[in-house]
Amino acid sequence: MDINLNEDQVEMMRQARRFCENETPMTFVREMFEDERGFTDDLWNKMVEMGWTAMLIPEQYGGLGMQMTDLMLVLMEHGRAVVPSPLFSTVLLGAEAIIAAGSDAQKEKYLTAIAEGSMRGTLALHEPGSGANPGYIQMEARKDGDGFILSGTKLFVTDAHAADFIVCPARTKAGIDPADGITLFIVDAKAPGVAISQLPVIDRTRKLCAIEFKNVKVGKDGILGEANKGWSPLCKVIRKACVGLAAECIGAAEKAMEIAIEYAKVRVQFDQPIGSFQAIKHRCAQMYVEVESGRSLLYYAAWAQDNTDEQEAAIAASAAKVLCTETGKNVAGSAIQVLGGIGFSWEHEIHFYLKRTKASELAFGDTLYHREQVVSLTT
Amino acid sequence: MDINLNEDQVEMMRQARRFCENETPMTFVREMFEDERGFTDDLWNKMVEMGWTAMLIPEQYGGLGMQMTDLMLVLMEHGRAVVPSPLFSTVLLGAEAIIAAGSDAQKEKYLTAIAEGSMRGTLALHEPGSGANPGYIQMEARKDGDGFILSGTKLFVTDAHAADFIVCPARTKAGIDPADGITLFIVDAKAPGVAISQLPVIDRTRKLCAIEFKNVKVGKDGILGEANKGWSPLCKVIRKACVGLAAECIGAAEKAMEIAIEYAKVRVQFDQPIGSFQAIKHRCAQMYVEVESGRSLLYYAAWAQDNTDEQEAAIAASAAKVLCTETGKNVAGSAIQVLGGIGFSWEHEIHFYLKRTKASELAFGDTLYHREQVVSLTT
Amino acid sequence: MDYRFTVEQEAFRKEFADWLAKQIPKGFDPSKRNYYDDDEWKAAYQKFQKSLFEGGYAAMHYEKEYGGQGKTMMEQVIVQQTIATTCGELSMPGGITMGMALPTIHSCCTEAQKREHIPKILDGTYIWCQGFSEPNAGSDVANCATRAVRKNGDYIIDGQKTWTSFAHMADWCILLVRTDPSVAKHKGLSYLLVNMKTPGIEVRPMVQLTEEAEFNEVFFDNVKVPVENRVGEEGQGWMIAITTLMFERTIGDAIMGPMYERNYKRLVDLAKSTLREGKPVIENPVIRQQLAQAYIETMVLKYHGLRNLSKTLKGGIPGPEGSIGKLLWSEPNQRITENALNMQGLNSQVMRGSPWTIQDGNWQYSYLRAKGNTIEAGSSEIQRNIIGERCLLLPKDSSREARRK
Amino acid sequence: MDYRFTVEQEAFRKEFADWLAKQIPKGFDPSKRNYYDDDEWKAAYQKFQKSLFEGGYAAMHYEKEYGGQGKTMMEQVIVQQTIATTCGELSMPGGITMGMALPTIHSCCTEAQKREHIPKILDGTYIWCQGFSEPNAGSDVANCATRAVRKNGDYIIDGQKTWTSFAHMADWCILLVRTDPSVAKHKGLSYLLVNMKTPGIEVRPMVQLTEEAEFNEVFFDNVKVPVENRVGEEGQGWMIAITTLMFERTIGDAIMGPMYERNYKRLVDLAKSTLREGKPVIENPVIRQQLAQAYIETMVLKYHGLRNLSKTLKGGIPGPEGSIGKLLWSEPNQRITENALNMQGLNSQVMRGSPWTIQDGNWQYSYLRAKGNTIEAGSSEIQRNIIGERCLLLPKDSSREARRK
Repeated sequence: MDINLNEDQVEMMRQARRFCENETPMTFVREMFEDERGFTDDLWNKMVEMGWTAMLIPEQYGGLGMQMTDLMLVLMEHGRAVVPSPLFSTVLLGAEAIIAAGSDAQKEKYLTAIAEGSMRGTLALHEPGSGANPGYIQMEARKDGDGFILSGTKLFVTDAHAADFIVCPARTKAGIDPADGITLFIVDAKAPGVAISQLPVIDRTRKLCAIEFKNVKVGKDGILGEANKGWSPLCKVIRKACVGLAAECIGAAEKAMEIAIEYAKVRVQFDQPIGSFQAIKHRCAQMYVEVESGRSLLYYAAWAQDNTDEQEAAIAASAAKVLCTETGKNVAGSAIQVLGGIGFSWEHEIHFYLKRTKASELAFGDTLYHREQVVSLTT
Repeated sequence: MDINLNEDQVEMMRQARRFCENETPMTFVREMFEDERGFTDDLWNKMVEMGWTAMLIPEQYGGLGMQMTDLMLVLMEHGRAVVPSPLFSTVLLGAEAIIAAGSDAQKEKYLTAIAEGSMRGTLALHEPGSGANPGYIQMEARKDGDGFILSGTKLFVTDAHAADFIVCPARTKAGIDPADGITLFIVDAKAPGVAISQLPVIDRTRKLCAIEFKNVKVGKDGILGEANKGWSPLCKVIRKACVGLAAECIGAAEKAMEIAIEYAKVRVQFDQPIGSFQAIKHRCAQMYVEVESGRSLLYYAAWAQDNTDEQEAAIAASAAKVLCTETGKNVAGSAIQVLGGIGFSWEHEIHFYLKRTKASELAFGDTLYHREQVVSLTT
Repeated sequence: MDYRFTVEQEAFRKEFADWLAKQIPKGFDPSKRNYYDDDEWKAAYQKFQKSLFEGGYAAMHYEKEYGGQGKTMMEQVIVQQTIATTCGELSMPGGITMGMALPTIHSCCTEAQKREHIPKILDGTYIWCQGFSEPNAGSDVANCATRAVRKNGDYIIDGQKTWTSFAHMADWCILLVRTDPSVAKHKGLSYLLVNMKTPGIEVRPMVQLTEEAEFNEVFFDNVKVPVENRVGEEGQGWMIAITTLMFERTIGDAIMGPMYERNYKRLVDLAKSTLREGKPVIENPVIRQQLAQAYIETMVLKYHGLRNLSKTLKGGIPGPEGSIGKLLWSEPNQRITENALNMQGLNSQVMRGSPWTIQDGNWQYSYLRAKGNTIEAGSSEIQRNIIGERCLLLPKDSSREARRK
Repeated sequence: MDYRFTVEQEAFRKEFADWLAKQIPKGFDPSKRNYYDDDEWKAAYQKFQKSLFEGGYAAMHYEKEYGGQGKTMMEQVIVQQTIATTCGELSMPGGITMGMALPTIHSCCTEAQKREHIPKILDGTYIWCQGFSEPNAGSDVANCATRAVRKNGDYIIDGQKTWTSFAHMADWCILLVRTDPSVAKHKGLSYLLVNMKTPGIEVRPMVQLTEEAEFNEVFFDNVKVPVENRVGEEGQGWMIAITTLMFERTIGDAIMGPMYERNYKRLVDLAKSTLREGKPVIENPVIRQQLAQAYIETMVLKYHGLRNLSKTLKGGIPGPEGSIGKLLWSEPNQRITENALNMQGLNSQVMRGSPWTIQDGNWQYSYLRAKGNTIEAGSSEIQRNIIGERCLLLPKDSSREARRK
């Protein structure tokens, strides 16, 4: 047992932090919040240079073959800086779906391109009426010769506007059991019938899209994995996505906490730094407890994705999703309270932390859903 | 609109407080906690003299014809002093069931006796497997000539050991819908086949009993109200019982708060009274907020029992039950934290407040049940 | 004890509601926000307030000589409750004017000041703002650093206020200033009535995290205010600021209950119309528990408000326990808006302006806005200090104790 | 990063578990409490500890010369985890002995003191208690008033300790005393090893709200303790009390995870076997959310414990952030026991000894006992002060700051 970061990992974090400081300062985040596209080619290219798109991709497809714990460290830093970019969607949604279910040919085509930064992908999971249950998939795919025709609506698709391909689960067999009848498809984002529009969401550091599929043809080579058995690889993708969001949230929480603490040390009211008052001091202490609790669970959950059985990986991912996204949201909210008026202003950066973590709480299964997962898998 | 207490009510509270100070000091409460019977005839007689058994009984049956708001004031004082006695069970369970469903003859027989203090009664509601849902009644009553034969087990019957009669709802028609098939019976506590035993409960300032009914015959005169339609009057009884417990809990919370505040003013640590530290000060302030919130809702709920329609009375009773019993439990628990070590000792009285309020939270429907009631009735 | 309003009061409520229905501008939709342009909003407020005044419904509880109606606080509460639950947006620009400026002027000003200002408040001519908070005087209001130096018949004011609601719409300002820096902090303050058109005043809108500008910074550079615009004596500013608003707060608290009742109805509609796994979320037992708790907290707010109002009507003076009211609406609002977002699942991210927006994005806005509730108008921490020290008489902490000496 | 124990460690765990299974007294039921008589309990502890010692499993991480096994902290953690989850009751009377006295003696005592005391601790001969808290020194431990006056070769001790766990079973005591009342509070303290049989010591059991006597008051009346029983120098008592226990706490935290995992299993059994409205409560979605949260908090405890342990094994020194560990078990325990009672509905009131008792009344006892968790061993408030001031470097409040001068 050794839960300490090794030297390479410490260096990787250090580089990621430096990158974020230089490339995505808060001025840039603000710009991208307002920007339609939400990132720049320059930023993307630099991220590719950092090797981040290649981290989880197997070496045989041009990747670095690293583990989720490594990517977790990078994503924590991205959370600290509220980095806007389609990295999360590309590496944890698009690429992971291909890794989880793709044929050799598909892997060769997509993973190599993702690793070298020439392609971006995402996952069109959620549907209207799902609430926040990722297993509620009712969109139909009709058989059409060798391929299928997709029609329906997907919502809250991360960075679809910036994606080259979209992995889209749909029903190839009627029913409500996700384990039976869902097939994954790879859809070209530019394919006829695909209409992508951005949603006006609270957190615009990460763009979410609605996609209308109108009789979209997918050929045989667009079928990803086994027909009707898409749920199992999809779960794997969702699990890692949850861990990725958890990592971002712990990074965000840590930074929000630091912001609050620094302010509490210098802000004077009643002739004392407000951090000397227990109402503030204990609030900050509680933030620290939550951040460190979340970090302990996050590290395990990330490790579990590559090193335990599916059930344990699923429990850990759901638990970390619940705890770390709540931590992110709570700590950001608590930091606003410590900052007082200035924390409620647009001018201060703290609200980006609240908005991003709140969005993460909802994505890929909300707290209600993941608690239910934890209890189903442990009883 | 006038929510102020009138002079009579203020005087009634004052008398009740004086009574409790003189007759049920903490030394007496401790004795009764250990005592099998849990009260004395002397105490009971003095309570009767105060008129408390007669308050809610209509004047035509020798009562005072007062309202729930009046009894509420007395019960708040009883909560403050954790008074041990079968008053609650007699006036809010035994008597109210007769008031809600009794014939003139039954009222004449039972209410007159209760008002003058010569009879005590209770309600045998809960059954094994109910959890805390008072509507889960499965005990059967078999038709037997004009009357019925009762067999089965009732649990958590308040003060059954001290009761002369027991109102017992049972099924005269199979099913799970409480609104259809429940009949109320008046059972003589000494009737053959009735076996009453006390349960070793956490809060022994209020005794709870198990009752085994073995082929207990109830004659025609023991049928209370309409056959199969016992749920509606039973609900009325439960509602007032809930308000009664809520009143006790607010009284208890108020006293627990006062104990904590007094201690916080005199206990010195780090050369300061601990009440000067915000961790303690804000905890006490929160107690005050909760007590006053509870009081505001309690007053309305008590008033609503006699002055609004059934639905509003039910909403208010459930809401007050949830809020005030939680307040009691939270404030008592919070007071223990303020008191520190001494609050964790048997020697200090604060634990009686925790135990009594915790028991009240569970009785006659727990928080889960009553929240569900509130939402069913308001949506 | 009786929770019923009298027959006369109920009749008045109905009469007023009927009258009010006719005043609401065509196209006004009470279920959503109607005004996004401040000039339009101000004009709508002025028109609405003028009609209230002319209809005989302005300041029901004030003396007729100042333009009131000489009725009791009950009528005023009925009017305000009715407005708040049917067209609150129309009266909102007058929030500070009616809740802060008016009662202060009414109870602390000279006869001449009253006659000058009250009528123009009641008929909607002027909107007021309140200059209390400063960059270094947030929770610690007594730390006010805006200076007023007396020169001939004027005070010359220099300094900065912040978090000033409606300053960008306001014609006048109630302003807390330091007239004597040589005495203990809370003793050197005075209270002025300042015309916002006076040269040297600059108002800069501040955008808050909701992406809207509800507050402002107000800069004072060599601003001349006549000495006769002072309220009370020099050095009494702190007392006036702290104490005069207690009575009016009772009314504010009493209208919160009905507003939250209306919100609860919206929440129930939401729960019925929003799907989770294809089923209305109102069928979800966990959500049901949250709904119930929202209703219970709404009842607390309502009946606590009535209890306080009732006490005040009987001549009781609402004391520092009024701080409870602030906590009873601000903290539940954060929980309720959070629950409303929970119910919507992923859709809870969608703000106004999409086919996927729910209830016009009201809950999204409210969720963000509610984060300010525990900060503005005295943070929750300050409220708990007040309750602890003034209601429960717990000792001040030693640093703050030392400062008072 | 690797959460797996090595093959050797897993083999050792199995070897020890097999050995342990043979040591457990006949009739011992790990699912409930077995000892209600203190003498019996102490005897069972002594026998058990002796067998551990003789089996070569006592203080795995200590040097062989003192009776340890010269292994790493991992073996010690494995032993303690295994005991805690299979027969924790047997080792409990040695909790203070092993968790407080032993590491203090091991790291701060002279060679002679170590050789005298450690073997008799490890072989179960003696039980130790810890005299820190006093009636006026609860959260403020440095306020210790028990006096030790030097006279010839002895300290003469007068005073009172309180909340002393296991004092009624103890043979020895680690005692904090004031040797110099003339200097700043935390500078005048010393640390002594006191034989509980010394004349003048009186132990009075204190009943707690669980109706049991786990703690004691200990009175010292003219008690003579030889000067050579002092640990460290005069005046070093505070430092020894504060700092020496950090390492051992790491082990304590690391065994909490498995203990809570076992509790979670019990909670699940409870949820499956307890009915609500005739159905197992595990089917109730609200209860399911509570169960999930209990599991999540258990995971936090487990992986936080391992992370700290791992840091310590790499030579990191656990600092004040160890305070987190205390909060991570004490506060969830209150929630988990409350949830366990919720699941039982009305039956949750029934304590041990009725046909209607559930799981032998364990949860009822634990619910009440847990109220002390946030008070004992440094209250939650003190932990948050420590975290705020020593981990986050927030300023001390001015009154406590002043005192240090």
